[in-house]
Amino acid sequence: MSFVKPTFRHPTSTKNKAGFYKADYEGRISTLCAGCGHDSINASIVAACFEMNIEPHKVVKLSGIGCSSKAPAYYLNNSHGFNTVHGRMPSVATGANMANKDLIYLGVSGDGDSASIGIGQFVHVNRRNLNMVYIMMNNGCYGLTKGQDSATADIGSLSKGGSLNEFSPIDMVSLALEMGATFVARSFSGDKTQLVPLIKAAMAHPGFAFIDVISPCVTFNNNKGSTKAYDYVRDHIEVTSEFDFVPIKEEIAVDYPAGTQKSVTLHDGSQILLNKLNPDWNPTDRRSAMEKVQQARANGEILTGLLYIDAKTKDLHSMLETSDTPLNQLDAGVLCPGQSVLDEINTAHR
Amino acid sequence: MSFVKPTFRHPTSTKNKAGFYKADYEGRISTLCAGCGHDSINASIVAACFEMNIEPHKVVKLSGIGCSSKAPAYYLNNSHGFNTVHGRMPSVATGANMANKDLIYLGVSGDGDSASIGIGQFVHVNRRNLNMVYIMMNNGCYGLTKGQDSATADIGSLSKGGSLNEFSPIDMVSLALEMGATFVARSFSGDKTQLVPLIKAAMAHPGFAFIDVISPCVTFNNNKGSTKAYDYVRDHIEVTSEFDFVPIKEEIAVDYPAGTQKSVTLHDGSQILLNKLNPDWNPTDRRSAMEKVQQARANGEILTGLLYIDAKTKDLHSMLETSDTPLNQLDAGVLCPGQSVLDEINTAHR
Amino acid sequence: MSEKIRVNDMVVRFANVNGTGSSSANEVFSKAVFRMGIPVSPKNIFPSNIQGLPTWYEVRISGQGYLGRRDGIDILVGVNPESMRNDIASVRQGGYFVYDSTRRLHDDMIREDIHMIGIPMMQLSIDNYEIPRLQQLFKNIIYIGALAVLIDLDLDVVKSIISEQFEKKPKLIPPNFKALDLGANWVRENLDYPLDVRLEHSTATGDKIMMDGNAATGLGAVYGGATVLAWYPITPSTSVAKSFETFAKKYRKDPHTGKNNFAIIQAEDELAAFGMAMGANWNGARGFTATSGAGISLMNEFIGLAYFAEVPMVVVDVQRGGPSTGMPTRTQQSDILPCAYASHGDTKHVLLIPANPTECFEFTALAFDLADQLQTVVFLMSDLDLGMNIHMTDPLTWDNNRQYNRGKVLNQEELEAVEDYGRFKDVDGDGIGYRVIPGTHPSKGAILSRGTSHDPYGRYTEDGVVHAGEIDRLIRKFNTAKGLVPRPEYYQEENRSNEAIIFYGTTTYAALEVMDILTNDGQPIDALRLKAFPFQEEVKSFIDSHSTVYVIEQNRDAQCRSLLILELGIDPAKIKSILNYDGMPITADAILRQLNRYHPGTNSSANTVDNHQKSHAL
Amino acid sequence: MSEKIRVNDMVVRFANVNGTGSSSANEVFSKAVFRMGIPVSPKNIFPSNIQGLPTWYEVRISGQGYLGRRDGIDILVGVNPESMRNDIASVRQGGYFVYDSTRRLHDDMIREDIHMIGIPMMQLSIDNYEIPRLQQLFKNIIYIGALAVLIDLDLDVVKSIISEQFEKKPKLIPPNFKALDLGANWVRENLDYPLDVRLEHSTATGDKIMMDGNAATGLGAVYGGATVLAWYPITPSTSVAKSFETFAKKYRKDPHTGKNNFAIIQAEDELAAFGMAMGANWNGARGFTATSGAGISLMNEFIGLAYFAEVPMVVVDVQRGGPSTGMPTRTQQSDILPCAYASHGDTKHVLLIPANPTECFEFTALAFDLADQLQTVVFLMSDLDLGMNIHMTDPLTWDNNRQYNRGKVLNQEELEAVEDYGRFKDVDGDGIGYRVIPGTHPSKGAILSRGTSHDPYGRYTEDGVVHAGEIDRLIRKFNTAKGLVPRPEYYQEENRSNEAIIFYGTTTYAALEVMDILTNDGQPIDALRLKAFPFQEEVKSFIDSHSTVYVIEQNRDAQCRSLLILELGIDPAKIKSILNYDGMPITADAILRQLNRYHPGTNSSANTVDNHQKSHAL
Ligand SMILES: Cc1ncc(C[n+]2csc(CCOP(=O)(O)OP(=O)(O)O)c2C)c(N)n1
Ligand SMILES: Cc1ncc(C[n+]2csc(CCOP(=O)(O)OP(=O)(O)O)c2C)c(N)n1
Ligand code: SF4
Ligand code: SF4
Ligand SMILES: [Mg+2]
Ligand SMILES: [Mg+2]
Repeated sequence: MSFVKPTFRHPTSTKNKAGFYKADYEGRISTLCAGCGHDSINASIVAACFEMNIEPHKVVKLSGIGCSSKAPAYYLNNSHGFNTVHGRMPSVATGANMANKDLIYLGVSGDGDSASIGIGQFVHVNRRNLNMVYIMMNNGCYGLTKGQDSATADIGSLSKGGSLNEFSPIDMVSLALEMGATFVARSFSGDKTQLVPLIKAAMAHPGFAFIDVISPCVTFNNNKGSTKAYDYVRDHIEVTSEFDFVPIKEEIAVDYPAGTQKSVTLHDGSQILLNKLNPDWNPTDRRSAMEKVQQARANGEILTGLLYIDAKTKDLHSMLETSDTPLNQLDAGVLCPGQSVLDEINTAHR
Repeated sequence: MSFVKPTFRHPTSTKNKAGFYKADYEGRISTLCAGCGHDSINASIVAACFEMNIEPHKVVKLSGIGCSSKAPAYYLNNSHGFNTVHGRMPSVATGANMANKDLIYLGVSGDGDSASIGIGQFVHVNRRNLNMVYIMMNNGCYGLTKGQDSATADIGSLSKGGSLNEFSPIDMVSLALEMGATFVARSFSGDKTQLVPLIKAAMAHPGFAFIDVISPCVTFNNNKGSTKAYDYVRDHIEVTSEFDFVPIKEEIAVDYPAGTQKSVTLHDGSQILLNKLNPDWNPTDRRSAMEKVQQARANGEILTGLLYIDAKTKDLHSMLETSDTPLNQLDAGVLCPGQSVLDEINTAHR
Repeated sequence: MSEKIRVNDMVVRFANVNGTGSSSANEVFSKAVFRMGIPVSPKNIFPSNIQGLPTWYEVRISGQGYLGRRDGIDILVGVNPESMRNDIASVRQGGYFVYDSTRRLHDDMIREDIHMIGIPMMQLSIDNYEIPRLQQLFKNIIYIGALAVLIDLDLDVVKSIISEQFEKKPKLIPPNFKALDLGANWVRENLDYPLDVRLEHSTATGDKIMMDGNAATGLGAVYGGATVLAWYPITPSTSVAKSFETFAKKYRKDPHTGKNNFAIIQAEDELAAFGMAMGANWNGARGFTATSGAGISLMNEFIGLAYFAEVPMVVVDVQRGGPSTGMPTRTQQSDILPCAYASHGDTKHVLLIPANPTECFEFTALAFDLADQLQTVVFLMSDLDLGMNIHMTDPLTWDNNRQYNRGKVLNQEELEAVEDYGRFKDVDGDGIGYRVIPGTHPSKGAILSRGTSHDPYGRYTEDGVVHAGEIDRLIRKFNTAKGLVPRPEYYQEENRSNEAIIFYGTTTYAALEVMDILTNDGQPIDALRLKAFPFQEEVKSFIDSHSTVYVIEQNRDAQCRSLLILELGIDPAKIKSILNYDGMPITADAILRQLNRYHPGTNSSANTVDNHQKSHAL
Repeated sequence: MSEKIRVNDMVVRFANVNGTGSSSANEVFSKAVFRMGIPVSPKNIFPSNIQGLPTWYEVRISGQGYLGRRDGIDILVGVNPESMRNDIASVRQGGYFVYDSTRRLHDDMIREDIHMIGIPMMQLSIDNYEIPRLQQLFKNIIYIGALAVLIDLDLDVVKSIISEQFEKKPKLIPPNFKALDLGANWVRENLDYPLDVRLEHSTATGDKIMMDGNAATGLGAVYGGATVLAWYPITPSTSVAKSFETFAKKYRKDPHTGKNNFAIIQAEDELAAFGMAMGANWNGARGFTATSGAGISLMNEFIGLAYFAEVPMVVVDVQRGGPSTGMPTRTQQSDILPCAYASHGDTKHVLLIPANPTECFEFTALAFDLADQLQTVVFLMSDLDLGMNIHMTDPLTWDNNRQYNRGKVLNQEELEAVEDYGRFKDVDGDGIGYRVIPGTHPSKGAILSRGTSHDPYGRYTEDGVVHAGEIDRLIRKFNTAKGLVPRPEYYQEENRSNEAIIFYGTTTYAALEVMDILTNDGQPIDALRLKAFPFQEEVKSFIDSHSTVYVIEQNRDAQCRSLLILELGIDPAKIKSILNYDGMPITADAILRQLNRYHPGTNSSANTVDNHQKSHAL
């Protein structure tokens, strides 16, 4: 992680239809660990926004607290953002969205942020079908507080067939399906070919769009059972009982066709099995999506792709029948009923 | 609701095997509205405990806040109880249970308490498979705060086919199944024949046992679309916009055989369709239980009965490998390592 | 047992069972008194329960215009067998106990020193209505009719109120009239009337209105330009949301599309409610939430975020009896300190403290301006008594030329013109930076708002000196607030006494009565009413110019006194407390009793703060 | 540029990049100094990030035993290019900047007034180790070796520490030794050594130990009999849970079954963590949670429940920089007031405030007794500096005869003997009732605990006078606490000065140094250290017996000063503040500077509280 951000513009770069260079969608230099899956997702967000021809300032970035929730600093420098408190991003997103229906709301969160402290808000933002994109950077652990287990599946252990998590892990995709989300997808941080289009589709979706992105943590997803032999770093950590050494790693990139499986080796040597939905998968049936996910889970696979979409959905604004003009653009002339109404009210209270 | 509790013991009452009369399982006089479904559930709790031959003081009663959460006052007067704060009963139950694995933990909660403010704790207590009975008295509304919608299905509207809830309602039974509960059941407050055995089975279950009990609210479940003609009370409420008149109602009791359906008319005239699981239902397959529930929901039915049980489950104590002696019975002799260990520790820190 | 006739000066208390329709009937009574031009102050004393428990409705009627509670019940209408023994005991000597004689009163209930007036209320109802639930409901109207005759309440006025109430259900009017007459006629035929305490038409109510504080608060939010309400039900704040919804639905529809110029979300809990309302404010709409103590406690983390990320936010706190779930249907002022300093790690917040529904309306509207101007959390500190009871109060007014003060918000052009924009730069020396609403400008002004330490540009920093500079600026901003919040109210042109009383919110009614009593006794006492926190320097001057100051408040720990001491640097020895925390609104008598105890010649010590005084209670 | 030789008196600061293994290497350095018998006080100044950002490790070495931070860096070992410019600037005149000369230093980095010492650390590492990640790791050890020679740090001691550390991985010992020698030999061959600031073996550490406060706290909980820990990760409290787990796993297994005599639950959030720990206490086990400011804010509602339902509860608050998410990896004492009065509706809580790891151990164990005795919430107020840095501290001791004081708990026989049992009856006049643990008795003593108003029997009531009586009793109980919590510490037999300083927790180190400096100047100042809240009357006497008292604390709003004023009724004019809130532990210099500013003859005004002082910072 060099600390000087290169500012030159690549000579071959071109403007998109909205008149912006790709660099206009970038953020500050990342301070995440080298090779962190979250940074791969950040790159996909940048790519998706660029390709979607979105004006950067029409995006609102939101997050909770965690390594993942720092991410909004690392993309879309010209977008306003709110790095809120731990697990409460959905409520802030809801209020922000109510204030201005015309912007795009892009929330990112971690599995700790979403599935533990934030599970209540997650459940309810699904129910309300808030028009936003919700990306959960899922590393199965609490990165920023140094590696405690999170409530999502221990991804690294899935491939080891039979290794039981102590507590029943939460499958956020199943939960979103159960809670009525109208766009549900899963992907892998290093799979830009899949992830970029998914983010674009999510942004285009007029309701709540959830993407669970498996995003390996370089530093803390050290599976006890991983196969690597003698490792000085591991021993060093064991001895000092301090994670004060983080070796520089490469991001894990994958590229595999739809309808196939791909086994991926994580930083600690453990493996996961990705299974990309067939191109002919029909994502408009919630119940079959639920079944498909359950089935894959039973097989120890991580199903990726767009699992479910209800394209004709009514978002929260429609349900609340809010005005066409964003609420934050109404002035006293519209909002204040004035003295004559008060006179009426006074009379009614005598 | 008379305010003087009859204290005489019915002459025909007999002791159970534990040596207690049924009256020993009763509580203070209820202050819930006459006819409230919650009181029917309270009666079933009393019956179940009596029939189970449980010593009353071996039960710990827990609840959150709401009409439903007042219930522990109305049964098991000789049991300690904790009427905690809104939506947080599961955590208090977890700690209490950790302190003493030898007691029976019986929690009751409302749909507001469990599905809104408390959904986070609900999800996580499922995951942890805490050995407790969790009864949710589900009236689809916030009784104690005067009738706001809750996050569970608007039960009354189910029968009216097609009437859409504004927000996707939470089916707590599906959620429990998804979150790994090891005992999941649903029943109706007025169906003692079904409910009493379910409560008994739940108490016998060595893990987390969830029972969603549909429990009609006399006062606030007034469905807008209900069919009753001119009603002075309704008009009165409309005019004064105050729910200050609550007519005395009878509890709604039902009795119907397993494998059949039963349509029940609620206090406001609306109807729900109960569907009791066949006696041959195999409740040991989580995925088929999930499907069955989804299917019934699609048909506008409320499936009742024991949907799922994993009888050989490991509860939280097993996972944490806590000692056989309850933790609250260990004394300094066992708990305190003493000076000699400190000497070691001091040396290691020089 | 007879005494001289008292006109327009009484306390009537109704003892009922809740869920029997009594409170709407009793409210008709209060309104009728008010319509006769007589100042009236009703208190609905209800249980935390829906049906079947004792509930009282106490009405102070005072031709002189005193609106606080008063000790001594003149007439008790007791129709609840459960509480009857205590109810009878609570009547002042020579007062009246009016009861339902359908069932005979037990002999040992009879008190010789009061008038026992039996009226066969239920019997009259049974004889005249068939359906049991209607018998129940009309019994209430029957006793109103009876009472009307007993105390000269104008029956025509009562009828006109009922007619208005049932305007849209005119079928209901005749049976109600009939019930009124049943009660009235029975009294006329069977009893001597009117009683020695009675009513007379008056003009003392002037152009005042009767309204509950929560209705006014909700309306104030409509007028203040709130467009987003996120809330979670909790007594006694729920009706704030209800009021906002009712008024917004009526006055905030887009005339062309019929769509809503507002969004109301019943959140899943108070944390979410705060987050939503704050999110709306962050994004440039006016958002608010309404809650009570438990909700405030839950919001503590978010309050700190809004404070430090400097997001405007309005929180209505309708205080109830604490601690914990406490007495959810009783009143207290016990969230003053918890709100002023809510959240961890050095925070201070602005409080507005209305004393009547008119101020609920005005201060709520003002709160949105202040939150925008100060870019911080503003609490409206109401309470159950103010919020849920109807009060006689000044009519509501609004200057039609008034525009909302959105504070320092830069639009695209303004932002272009700024050379070195920094969100938190204190360019004006008032501690307040310039905001840019998301979406304003394609390439300038965007920041990532956060609860972590940042520099004046809003950029993350771990430089402790920069951080200290930022939190110092927040103190400057807090000082700026002193000049913006409502000034205190004085009740004298210049000092007239050595000692003074300070009060706020709903202790005002009783305090005003105390001032009159003392003036009549030839011992006027100076007084000041606080309307807001932070306190202005003039509050300090006022305290400094008196030898002893008594702070009257309705909590155990003298919370506002604490704030005065800390924020103004006053010697605690100088500020004594007059407290009440039994959940009932304080009375003038209780204040006087405590005042007296502080003075030599009584047997209690005068120079320690007595934390444990309370007025008579329920 | 040469100066006289200074022995065992220096500040060494390491400037590193986090995630490079530096902090464990630097800790070896500190421990080696300590092993030489020289008092040492290291501060790990780390970012809120996992890898790649600047981090510092500052070591105060003081033969005289001063453990606070000191202004002026004598030696800076700077291996982080990003921060290098500032690092060089931070060295005191005549001090040393030791850097990695593998890459040549830019000319404009050179300072003439300090010694610039280049050592080819990375080159040495590359030349000797093949794997890049090992090169990185051993570079740290190389500079330790080099520094050792430069300042006469005993290399054998360093080696013995490394040998112990790698006891279970002996293969790792030789490469570490080699790295040490590489650095050491390079210095020996290329530089003059030792420097003018240097070390000498000493015995000044006596029998002290080096431990971090969180380790001691976790151990204290084991000794205090805690069996249930429910927690949620948050810096800087996480290692309390880790410590409890480590020690419990070691010392708390049932010898026969191998099962755990404890239960640890990582909760889903802080609300659940509190609920679980409280539930355990309610059911008769000793439970606790550990958190930091944001967690305290979230727990506010539950804290009120424990207070009012009178459930014992221990909360460890390891304070960090606020407000909001604030400076999560910096230290402050800014939760004092928020904890003392946490929750809505009139509440007060007990605080224990340790000043060193030994007290962390003792006070944590004590907290469980106090919570049981007082049936209330007890906070252990630690902070990041105390909790996460290792400190030289007295060895831990435990009286093997000590039994846990479970307070007033009735067993079955005792309960039988009580005639009219009431959970909250104040039979002893100390405000504390008798508990019955669930399951104790088949037919007696059961109550439904609740957060709503109740009578002395624990039965629900809406009688306001009864409720007021109960919350009055809680004040009596709070007064009882004054006699049970640790007494303050005095630093003089009798008063020697007109003025005095009061401090608590981690301001103690710097305060002690200030006392010595003033004594040496012939102007001794009296001092008192607070160890707990509520304050005893003797604290008031101490303040009363001085003309001015300075309260030294690490927060913006002078929170402890506020508590002293409010709870002891002290005139604010008498208590001045000495504050530091830049996130770094306060220094003696900073205290002296602020003290001087309060005194005439300097150009700052002496009689206003200056809220905005801060010591030099990072
Ligand atoms: C209320 C609160 N509790 C705890 C924390 C400490 N904390 C910071 S990040 C984090 C977990 C982050 O995990 P996750 O969301 O999975 O993000 P990751 O770092 O793994 O990307 C926690 C517990 C906090 N900031 N606030
Ligand atoms: C923190 C908090 N918020 C709000 C409330 C107010 N409140 C009391 S009960 C209740 C809802 C109860 O609904 P439910 O759990 O469904 O119980 P029911 O009364 O319907 O049986 C609410 C919101 C509270 N007591 N505490
Ligand atoms: S700790 Fe893990 S999640 Fe956090 S930045 Fe490093 S690799 Fe990413
Ligand atoms: S309000 Fe509804 S839920 Fe509450 S007691 Fe009455 S009937 Fe039952
Ligand atoms: Mg994570
Ligand atoms: Mg309910």
